[in-house]
Formats: sequence, C-alpha cells, structure tokens
Amino acid sequence: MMAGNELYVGTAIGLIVIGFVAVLTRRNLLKIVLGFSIADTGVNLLIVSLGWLPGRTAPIVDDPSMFSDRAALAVNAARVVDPVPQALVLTAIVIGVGVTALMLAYVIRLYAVGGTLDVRQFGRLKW
Amino acid sequence: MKQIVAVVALATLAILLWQLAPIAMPSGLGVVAQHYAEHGVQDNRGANLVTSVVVNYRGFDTLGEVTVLFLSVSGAAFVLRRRTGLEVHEPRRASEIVRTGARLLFAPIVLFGTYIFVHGHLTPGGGFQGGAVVASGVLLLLLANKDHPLPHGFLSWTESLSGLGFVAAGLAGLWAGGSFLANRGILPLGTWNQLFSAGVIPVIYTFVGLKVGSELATLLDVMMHAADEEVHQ
Amino acid sequence: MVNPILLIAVSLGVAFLLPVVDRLGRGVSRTVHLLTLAFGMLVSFRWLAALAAGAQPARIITGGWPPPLGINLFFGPLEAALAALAFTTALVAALYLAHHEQVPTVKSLVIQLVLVVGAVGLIMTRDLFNTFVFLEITGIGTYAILSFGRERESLESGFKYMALGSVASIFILLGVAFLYKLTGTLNLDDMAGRLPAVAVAGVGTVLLLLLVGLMAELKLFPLNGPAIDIYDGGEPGVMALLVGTTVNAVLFTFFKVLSLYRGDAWALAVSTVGMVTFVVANLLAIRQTRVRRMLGYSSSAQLGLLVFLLPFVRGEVVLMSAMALLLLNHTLAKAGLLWLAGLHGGERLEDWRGAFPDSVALRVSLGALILAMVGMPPFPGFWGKWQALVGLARSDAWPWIVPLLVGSLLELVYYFGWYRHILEPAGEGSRGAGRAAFAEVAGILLFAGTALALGVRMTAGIWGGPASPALLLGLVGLVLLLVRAIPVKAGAAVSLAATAWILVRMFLSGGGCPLWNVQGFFVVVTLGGALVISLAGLGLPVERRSFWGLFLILVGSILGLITSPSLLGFFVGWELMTWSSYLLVSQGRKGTRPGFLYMLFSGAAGFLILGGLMVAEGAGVDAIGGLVQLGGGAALAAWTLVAAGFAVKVASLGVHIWAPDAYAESPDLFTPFLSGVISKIPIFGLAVVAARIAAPSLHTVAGALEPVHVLAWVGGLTAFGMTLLAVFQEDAKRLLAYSSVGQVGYIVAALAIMSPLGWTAGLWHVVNHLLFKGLLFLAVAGVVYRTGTRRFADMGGLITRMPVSFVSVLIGIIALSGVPPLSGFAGKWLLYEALMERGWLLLTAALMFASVIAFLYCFRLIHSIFLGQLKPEHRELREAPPALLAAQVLLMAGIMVLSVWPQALLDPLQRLVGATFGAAGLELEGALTLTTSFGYFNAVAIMTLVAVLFVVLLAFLLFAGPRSKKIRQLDIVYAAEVPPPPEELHYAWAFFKPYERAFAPILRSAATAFWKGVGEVTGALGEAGRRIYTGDAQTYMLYAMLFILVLAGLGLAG
Amino acid sequence: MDIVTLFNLEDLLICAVILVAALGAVLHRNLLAAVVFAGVVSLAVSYLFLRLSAPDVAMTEAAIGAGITTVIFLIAVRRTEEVEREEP
Repeated sequence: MMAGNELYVGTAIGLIVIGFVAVLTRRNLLKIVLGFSIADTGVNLLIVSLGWLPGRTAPIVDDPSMFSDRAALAVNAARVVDPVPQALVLTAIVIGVGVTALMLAYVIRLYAVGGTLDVRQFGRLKW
Repeated sequence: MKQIVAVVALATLAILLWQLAPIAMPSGLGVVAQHYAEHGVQDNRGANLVTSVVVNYRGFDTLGEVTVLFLSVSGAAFVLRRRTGLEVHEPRRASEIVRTGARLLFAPIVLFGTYIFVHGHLTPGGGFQGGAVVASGVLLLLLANKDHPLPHGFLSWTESLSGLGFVAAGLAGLWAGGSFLANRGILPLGTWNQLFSAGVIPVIYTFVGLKVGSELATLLDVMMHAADEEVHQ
Repeated sequence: MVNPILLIAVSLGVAFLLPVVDRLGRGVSRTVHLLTLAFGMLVSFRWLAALAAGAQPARIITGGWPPPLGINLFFGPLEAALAALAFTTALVAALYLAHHEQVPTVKSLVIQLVLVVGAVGLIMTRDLFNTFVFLEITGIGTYAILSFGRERESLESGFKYMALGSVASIFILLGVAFLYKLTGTLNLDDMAGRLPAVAVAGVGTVLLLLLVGLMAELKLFPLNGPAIDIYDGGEPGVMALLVGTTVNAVLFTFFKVLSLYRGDAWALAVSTVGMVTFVVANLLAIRQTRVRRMLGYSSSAQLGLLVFLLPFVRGEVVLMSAMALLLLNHTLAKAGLLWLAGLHGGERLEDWRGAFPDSVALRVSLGALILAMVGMPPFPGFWGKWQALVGLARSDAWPWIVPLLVGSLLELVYYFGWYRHILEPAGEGSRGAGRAAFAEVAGILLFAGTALALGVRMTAGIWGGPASPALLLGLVGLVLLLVRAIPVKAGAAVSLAATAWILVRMFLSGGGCPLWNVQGFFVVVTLGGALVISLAGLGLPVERRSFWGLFLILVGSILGLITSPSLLGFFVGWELMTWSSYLLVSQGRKGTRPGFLYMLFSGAAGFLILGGLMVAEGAGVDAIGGLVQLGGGAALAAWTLVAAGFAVKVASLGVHIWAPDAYAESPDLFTPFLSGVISKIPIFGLAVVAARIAAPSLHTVAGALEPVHVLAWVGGLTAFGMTLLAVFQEDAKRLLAYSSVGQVGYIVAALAIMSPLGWTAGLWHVVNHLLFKGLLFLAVAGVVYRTGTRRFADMGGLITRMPVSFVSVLIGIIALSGVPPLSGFAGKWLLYEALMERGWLLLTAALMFASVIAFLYCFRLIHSIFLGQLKPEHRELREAPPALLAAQVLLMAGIMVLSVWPQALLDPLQRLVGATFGAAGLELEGALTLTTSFGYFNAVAIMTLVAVLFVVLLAFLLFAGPRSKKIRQLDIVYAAEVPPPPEELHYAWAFFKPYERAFAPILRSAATAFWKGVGEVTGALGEAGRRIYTGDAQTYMLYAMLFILVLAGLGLAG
Repeated sequence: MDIVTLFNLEDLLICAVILVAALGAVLHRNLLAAVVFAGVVSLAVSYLFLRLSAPDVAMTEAAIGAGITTVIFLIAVRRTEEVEREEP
C-alpha cells in the first residue's frame, strides 16, 4: 500500500493541539503567542500534506521535453504535486508572521503598562 | 479546574480533527490543479508553477498578502507608538567577530536575497523568501550594533514605491490585458526558462521582494527600539 | 462606469504611498486620505444608483483567468450599498478621529484606509481563500486600530479580541483547506455547486470548522465576550468605524458562505445561535451601568438578530429588504451613538444627566438615534423589524417571533433606562459638546439626518402621500423642535392654528359632518382636545422649549394612526404616539422616572399589539378592513393579543401602576391631553381593530366564555378599583389621574357590550370624559400654577380668589359624577340601559357602586380646594391666566350644549352606530325625549327644573350670606399638648381615613409589588448571566473550543 | 509490515523531533529556551516540507518561520521578561 500521509497529518494535528494547549493553559502572554505560532505551523503542515501526492516531485518544470507537445503536458501533469495548497501556505505563513508581530507588539505594550506577563492580570474589563 | 477542562476539550478536538484524516488521503489533482499543472507553463511561460499560481492565477491573494504584511508592520509601529517607559538594560556589546562578520556578510546576503526574488519564476523561492533573506542581512547589522543608523527614508520609499509598483502592474494588466493583474500585453512572455520570461511575474515578484525586505527590516527596527523613544514617522 | 476593482486598487495604492506623502506634511496626508475615501464613496454611490436603475452587476476577474481558475469579484446592488456605507462611515470616522488622537501618526491613517479596503474586498470577493485573506486584513487592521484608545483598557480588550480572532482564523483556514481538498476548487459559487455531490464522511466536520470560525469572527454568543470588551475599553470613534465597515463586511461574508450550507440542520443551528445572541445580549445589557459596555451588548444583540435572519433570507424578497433596513439602521444609529458617546465622554449612565444642554442639534440627534436603535418609527429599524416579522409570520415561524418580541422589549428597557438620565433637566454636572469642531459633529448629524429623512419618506409612503395632514403636522412639529429661535409662546400659537386649520378643512371637504364613521369621530375628538390644549398653552407657560414640537408630532401621529387604512400605518402611528407622549410625560419636573415606567408599559402594550397584528399578517390580512376575514384560532389569538395590548395601554387594574405617576408628574398643560385624548386611542383601537375580529368564544369548563365579557369585566374592575384608590389621594392631580383611569374603565366596559346602545354610551362617554376631565385638569393646572402646590392640605378657601376655576371644577364634578342636569347623567343612563339589555347585572352593580364612590372623590376635590378657610399666604392670589380660563369656558360650553341638547351628538352617533351594527341604539321621540327599551329621558325638562331650584338656593345664600360670622383659621388654643403638624389642622386632611382603614386589605396594591418583582427577576437574570464574561482571554478562547465541540456533539459534524 | 518500513525512518525521526520540540517550547520555564525550541520546530517542519516536495514553502518556512519569527520573539523576550514567573 503506498505510504499515505497519515504521519504528516498526525504530526500536524499534534502541533495544532500542542499549540492550543499552550494558548489555553499557559499563563504567560509570550507562551500564548508562541502557542499560536506553533498552531499556525501545524496548520500549514496539514495544508501542504493535503496537497502531497506520493511519488511526485515539486511543481517546477525543469526539462524542455515536458511541454513540447500536448501529450507531454498530460505527462507533466501526472509528475507534479498539487501547487495550490503550496500557494495557500506561502500566504498563510506570511500572514502568521504578520499576526505574530502585531501580537508581540501588544505583549510589549501590555508588559510596559501592566508590569507583568500573566494574562490573568489583564482581565479588568468584565461583566 | 479550567486547565483540566481545556485539556479535555483539546483532546476531543484532536479526535474530531483526526476524523478528517481520511479526507486528507492523497487523491489526485483537483480540476483546478489539473489545469495549473498542465497549462501552467503554457499560460505564463514560468518554470515555477507555484510562482505562476501565486503571482498570476491568484495574484489578487498575493496583493492581499502584501497588504497584510504592510498592515502588520504599520500596526506594530502604531501599537508601539507611545514611549513604553521600560528601563532599557544595556545589551552586551557584540563581540569583535560578529561586528566584522556582519560588515563582510551583509553584501552577499543581500545579493543572495535579490537572486532569490529575481529568479522567483525559475527556481523555488520568490518575493517573500528573498525579502526575508534581505531582512536577515539587515538583522545581522542590527545584531552587530543595536543603534546602527538604518536609512529609514530609503526603507520607507522602497516600501511605498514597490507597493505602488505592484498595484501599477495590476492596473497595467487591467488596462492592457483586460483584467486586473493580468499577465498579457505588458511584457512579452519570452521563452521558457530564460531570465526575462513569464511576462510581468518576475517584475511583480521583485516588487514584492523589495517590499517584504524593507518592511521586515522596519519591523525589526521598530520592535528593537520600542522602548527608546516615541516613534514619530 | 468606473471598474469597481479600482475601489480596492486605488485605495491600496494610496495606502502604500501615505507614509511617504506624509513627509510633505500631516495636512497633505490627511487630505489625500480623505480624498481617497471620498473617491470610493462617490464611485460606490454612482454604481448603486446605476444598479438601482437596472444596470447589470459587474463580474470582475483578476489575473486574466475566469473562475474557478482565477479569483473573481462581484459588484451587485447589495455589494454597492455595503461599499457605499463602508466608505461613508470611514470618511466621517476619519474626520472624527482626527480630533481624538493622543499621539498622531500617519500609521493611523494607513490602518484606517487599509481597513476599508479589507472590508470592501470582503464584500466583493467570490473566492473562499481570498475571503480568508481579506478577513485577515480586516482582522489585523482591527487589532491595530483598537490600540487607539485609552492606554490600559484598549490594549487589554484589543489583545483579547486578537486572541479569539486568531483562534477563529485557524478554524477558518482549516475549513477552507479541507473544502479545497474535497471539491478541488476555491471559488465560492463553483464549490457550492460541487459540494452536494461530495458524500465523504467528515464533510460535516469541515463545514462545522468553517461555520464556527466565521461565528467566532462575528463574535456571536457565547463568543461575544471580547467584542463587548472592545466597546468598553476602545475609543468610541474607532468602534463607530468598525461597525460601519468590518462588521457589515464580515456579516455579508457569512451570508455568502452560507450558500455552502444546505439542509435544515444548518439553518436551524445558525438561526438558534443568532436568536440566542439577540435575547441573551439584550438581557445582559439591562444591568449595565457603563454606557459603552451597554452599547457593546446592544451591538452584539443586533448582530445576533441579523445572523438569525440570514437563513430565512434565501430568495425571500421581503426578508432581504428587512435585512437591508435593519443593517442600515444599526450602522447609522450605532455609529452615531458611539460618536456622541465619544464627544460626551460620560462613563456611567448617570453622567449623562441633561446631556448636550448647549446644542439642540446634538440633543435631538441623540434622541433620534436612541429611538432608531430601539426600532421606533419613523426610523428604518422599525420598518426592517416589521418586514422581518411579516416574513416570519407568513412562514408560520411562531417559535421565532416570540423571542424576537421579548428581545426587543428588553432592548427598550435598557435604552430608555439610559434615555431617562439624558432627559433629566440639565444641572451643573451635565456635559455638552463644549468646543467640538464641526468635523467631530458632522458624522452624527449626517447619520441622524439620513435615518430621519429615510424614515419620513417611508412614513409618507404608508400614510397616503406627503400631503396627508398627519405627516404635515409631524413635519411642522419637527421644525418647531429643531429651530431654537421660535419662542415657546409662538409654538402654542402655531399648534392652535394648525389644529384649527385641519379641523376646518375636514368639516368643509369632509362632505357634511365627518362624524359618520369611527375614524372621523376620533379625529374630531383628538383635534378638539389639541385645540383646547393649544388655547390653554397661550396662557400657561411650559418648562421645556421642545414641548410644542413634540405635541404636534404627537397629534400628527394620532391622526396618522386613526386615518391610515393598513395595519402597518396604524402601528406606525401607535408607536410614534408612544414615544412622543413619553417624551412629553418626561418633561415634567420629576417626570423622567414616571416617564420610564410609562414607556415600559406602553412598549409592552405595543409589542402585544404587534404580536396580534402579526397573527393577522400571517393569515394574509394587511388592511384593517380585512380583519373581518380572520377566523377560528387565528381570530381568537389576534383578538386576545390586540385587546390585551389595548388593556395595558388603558392601564386596566393590575397593569395600572404606571398611570397615576405618569398623569400626575407630566407637565400640567399636557395632562389634560394625556387623560382626555391619549387614553381614548386604545378605545379607538378596540372600536376599530378588536371589534372587527369576530373572536370565537372560549369553551372552558364553565361553559362558553365570551372574550368580550372578559374585556367588559376588565373595564369594570378597573373602574371599580381606580375609583376606590382615587378617594384616598392627598394630591389633586393624582386623584384626577386615578379618576381618569377609572372613567376609561367605564368606556371599555361600554364598548365591550358590543351592542348599538353600548357603543352609543361608550362613544358619548368618550366625548364627555374629554370635556369634563379636560376641564378639571385645566382648572387644577390653574390652581397649581397660582399656588405652586398640588397637596389638598396646602389649599383651601380659594373660591373667593379663583371664582372662575371654582365654577369650572363645579361643572366638571357634576358632569363626572353623572348627576342629572349635566351630560354625565345621559352617559351613565345609556350605559346602564345597555348593560341591563345585555344582561350583565353583576357588572352593572359593580359600576353603579363605583359611580357612588366617584361622587365621594368629586366632593373631596371641590371641597378641599375651594371651600373651607383661605390660607394667609393665599390672600392676594390672582385668578388663573385668561387664556387658560378661555379654554375652560370653551369646555364648559361644550358640556352645557351636550346637557341641554344631547341630540347634537346623539344623531351623528346613531348614524355611526347604525353603520357599524346595522341598527340604531335608541329612538328619538319628537325632538327632545330619548327612549330606550327601559325608559325615556327628556334633557330639556330636567335642565329647566334644576335651573329653577338653583336660582332659589342662590337667592337664599345671597340673602343670608352677609350675616354669617367669619372666624380666623388659626385661633385654636392648646391645653399643653404638642400641636400636630399644620397639615393635620387642615379640615380636609385624611378626609376619608375611616373608609381607608375599612378598605385597607384590598387597597394594599399588590400590582406594584408584583411588577417590582418582575423587574427584580429580570435584573437578577441579567446580573447572573453577565458573570460568564470573566474578562479573561483564555476563558473566552476556551468558550470557542467548547462551542465547536457542543455543536459537533449536536450532530452537526456528520 | 511494521510501522518503520511503512514510513521511512527519517520521517519518523523528524516528526518525533517536531513533537518533542513543540512540547519543550510549551512546557519549558525559560522563555529563551522555549523560543529556541519553537525555532527548531519550524526548521524541522521546513525540512518536512522538502520531503513533501514543496521547496518554495520549505524556503519560506525556513526564512520566515524559523528566521524572522524566532528573531521577533527573541526581541520581545528581551523587551519583557526571560523567565516565566510562577504566579498564584
């Protein structure tokens, strides 16, 4: 049986859950942001593994015979993995770093104002 | 108590997600992916299919993507606009090796980064990756000397002009090629695997590379000097 | 036409350029920023106009590839409207925010601009991953700009919002990726086509991930904790920007993505979450003491309502326009209120006492926006809610209509709880707009103005064109309200002229006397009352400048209510009357608290009536004439709800606790109108709406119980209870208030008889009550105006100082108590005839007993005020102002005419009753005597007899008068006891104390205790409920996890 | 057929490293160590992307995920506190 991507999907789900564990249980603000970053990495791994097809190479056409005629096009199509999830993940990673940067800016300001990184100290607005 | 509830909830979530594993099994290319795989090279003459997808087929996403990064950096600068009043513990001066190494390595790193985003349509890599490498070069300078005078003006102009360049390329596509960010009628698609091929894709990716590079550099600078003085620009 | 993609491309290009443009100077960058937004606004509005005129929507492709290969965008009417709204809000918000920046940087302009680009992108894109990217753009833009406000709070709430937002985007990204894997495409419409064919296990889970992600993005219950915190901590100007742009965009995205969700299970889930959010958020808002947090709860509730409607909207045009109206109304009102909150700066509700004393425009805008938020006409929210309810009623979705009405009532409670503080007279602590620049105020005026203009246009549509007298009156009132220059006296004159003009025009053009139908009759009653009040207004000064403006709006609304043929027109008039009379009641010195109570019960009455009308609409009836066709269960339900609503508004026993305070504390000039005319509108409602519905009788265990009989008993008990309470009042106006409610009880009983004679008695009593109660209230107003007090103990012996008022009160109480010579007797006589004819003897006995008690308080009224010794300080008291006396003389003349020549009113009544029942109530033998089946009554004969008696008595008094010995009041000697407080010396003090002790057990008003209990329970619920928002970021994220698992557990994850 | 041959040894090893490093990042008291662990996770995932024949994504993950993200975390740690204080 061709090796499926259970391993990669399993690792990805593991990463997501570990990320959420940090987010939901750790008191330290930085740990929470770190948890989100790890969860994002997990999601990205999951999406790329969705598009992976065993035994196929990267979606880059590097020898001329690949597109000389119509028949070759179909051959080439059968040679590469799905490029779309990779495009999506490329965007998702950069969004991840963007959000992380903004969160860290918030954490720095919160520390400067609250003098602590404990998330429970920042719960004044309630009810 | 809340911790236990959280862990139990996450375990259940893991099981819920694991139920999706069968869907994730490899099952061949979708209808859209099939077209990209077959005609990707034909449509844009670009060797790197992912780059064709990122810049041309789903170019609008990438425009959104660049906006996200631009917004995050501006947002971070906005959030950190006030003097934080944190006592700044003087960092240890970088060792001699790092300082000289930084001066030596900065140029090659930037060159390598430029190579990456210029060849985005041929080899793996592109605007985002190249930009990040260039930014790491700037990072090296900042590590060597925290108060290294960064050319803020230059960075800001690069960032704005490259962003405008991207939008201009899109509008050119609208004007010449019939729809926003189209890759027809602006630059010749050229022949496959040449540097000047895939029409406007390398141009757009170069703009993206420059923008990401300057933005990440600004981001590093903003975060490093968050405590020092009010960020006014 | 400009390609809509430019809305995004140009704005984005400018956003990239702003940092460098800023080097040329902040002024330059601000102008460029505003110009870009203006450009976007103009293009959107041009497109909206073109699309409205039938142009084809724009289908835009990007990258040169059609969907599903490339990303496509769509720009139809909905998109254009939302984009226009987004750009307008952004433009106005930018103006406001420019004045509220602590540390101004170009970054805030960049973020604002990109935020709008993100919102417009979200609205236009038809690609799922592109939606995710734009969600991130709006998300990050929101997180960044949330740090705009006060240091600690904005950062704290911003972080919580961002944390939950990140969890949401993880879910959404997973959902999108798996959906791509399942369908092979990312285009929304293409995917919606392919999805049904996918029969793989786990599809439900994928769809659930996406759904929960979007719900977390929308911050629906239980995930609305952070959304409420950012209202509390953030800068109101920023929240106004978000409400107009991102919130609407994400909601529209949710609507688009819902096309992926086929099947009732999903629709039920979405609607339930929406409705739960609506009701719970409103409930939790009741206990809020901080204005911004309350606005946060209100926003969450409104969003819940819109999400609730989404699954119903598919294809239903009525619900589509309802959604559009509700969304527009929420954006305009909420953004406006937020700007006002920012301008005023009041943290707690109490800080808003007499807000904005220095600016009429802002105070009127604040009032208008609060009324718009609560869904009062004429504002768009009302029409939206009506259409939504009609849509639901038509699809028989009754389990949804009840919570919708309950939620709306809760909303009314806390908004008017806030408005109560605003209406209090401006003290030294009340804050104003200070030196606010025009830029800060522009947004408020624009949004309030638009909401009002839209509303007036729609009201004109429903009330038969812009020339309808009702609308004209309303507009004149609005002008009076807005223009500060017009002096108060001129207001009274304008009101007098306007009512007189309409009355005359009706008589001339109405083809003879307009009294032939019920509508005409009540119009004459209303206008007559308004005429008298305006005349009195020339004499009696009024505290608040806005009195006459509101008064004309009120009269206009009543005219609209009476004359409009459709149920919607009737209800528009009804709700307009409710809030305009509320504002007038609150204008009394201590009027705000009773006003709040008045509004609560009137609001509840309104929702009961709305429920009844919805039963009718559900059965396809939309005109008042069509009510006759209602049959069976629907008829009973409609009749009960509508009659219950009118009963609450008439303050029947049990729900009467609001009436005495409202009557007593309202301005002295307004009380006669309140008791004379407004209490008669529910009677009009019963006569027109309830009477037409043939409610089948209930078959209870004790045999068939006619609903009408129940209504008669409600009227009877009210008459009995209120009259009893009236006797023991120490305050003149409160006595008259109880008496007024009691008299209306008589009218309800009369109408409930549903016989020609009954209606004649009822309608006769309507006119009669207006005359003598108006007379009494005006007279007492004169006395109060001169003596400055309302307590009996402080008055006495005023007959010598205010003779004309004495005569007015004398005539008034004789007419009220039903003693022969005057018109009251004819009313009572007809009523008892009708009751006996109907056979309800026990009820007749109760009413007769009540009339006897009525005599007691009538005697007390005249005795305490005018007879007895004159107090030293009232020695040189002057008579009431001449204009007031003129009004009283007018009323007295009316009573005398009716007493001497009852046919003047009875003939038209016969015609009217004949038209309704097909048979006249009584025959007229010859010109003078009225005969019914039980006896006859000749008014003229009785009148002459009494006149003769009166002359004889008067002669004796004049002859014996001079010999009587006058003693000074205070020459009483005490034998070493401690003298009691002065009041107790007054002969009228605790006049009926023995009776009071006798009736004590039933007097202990259970009603007040009951309603106070209801208030406590609701408040406690709100108090307990809001505890779940602990303010801790991690708890909120845990709610998100639990929420998805609960939904999965409910079987949505197939 | 035991698990090892089903997936080649390298993948198993890498996935183990990823999960262990992730747990380290979450549980470790010292924030600097935690950030480094996160960097290791990113690098390992980047290698895994190569195994999934996604070079572009691998480079992005390496340059941005491992590079930039780790650096901004380090800056944030330096601006705030290095050790996670145990609070009641």
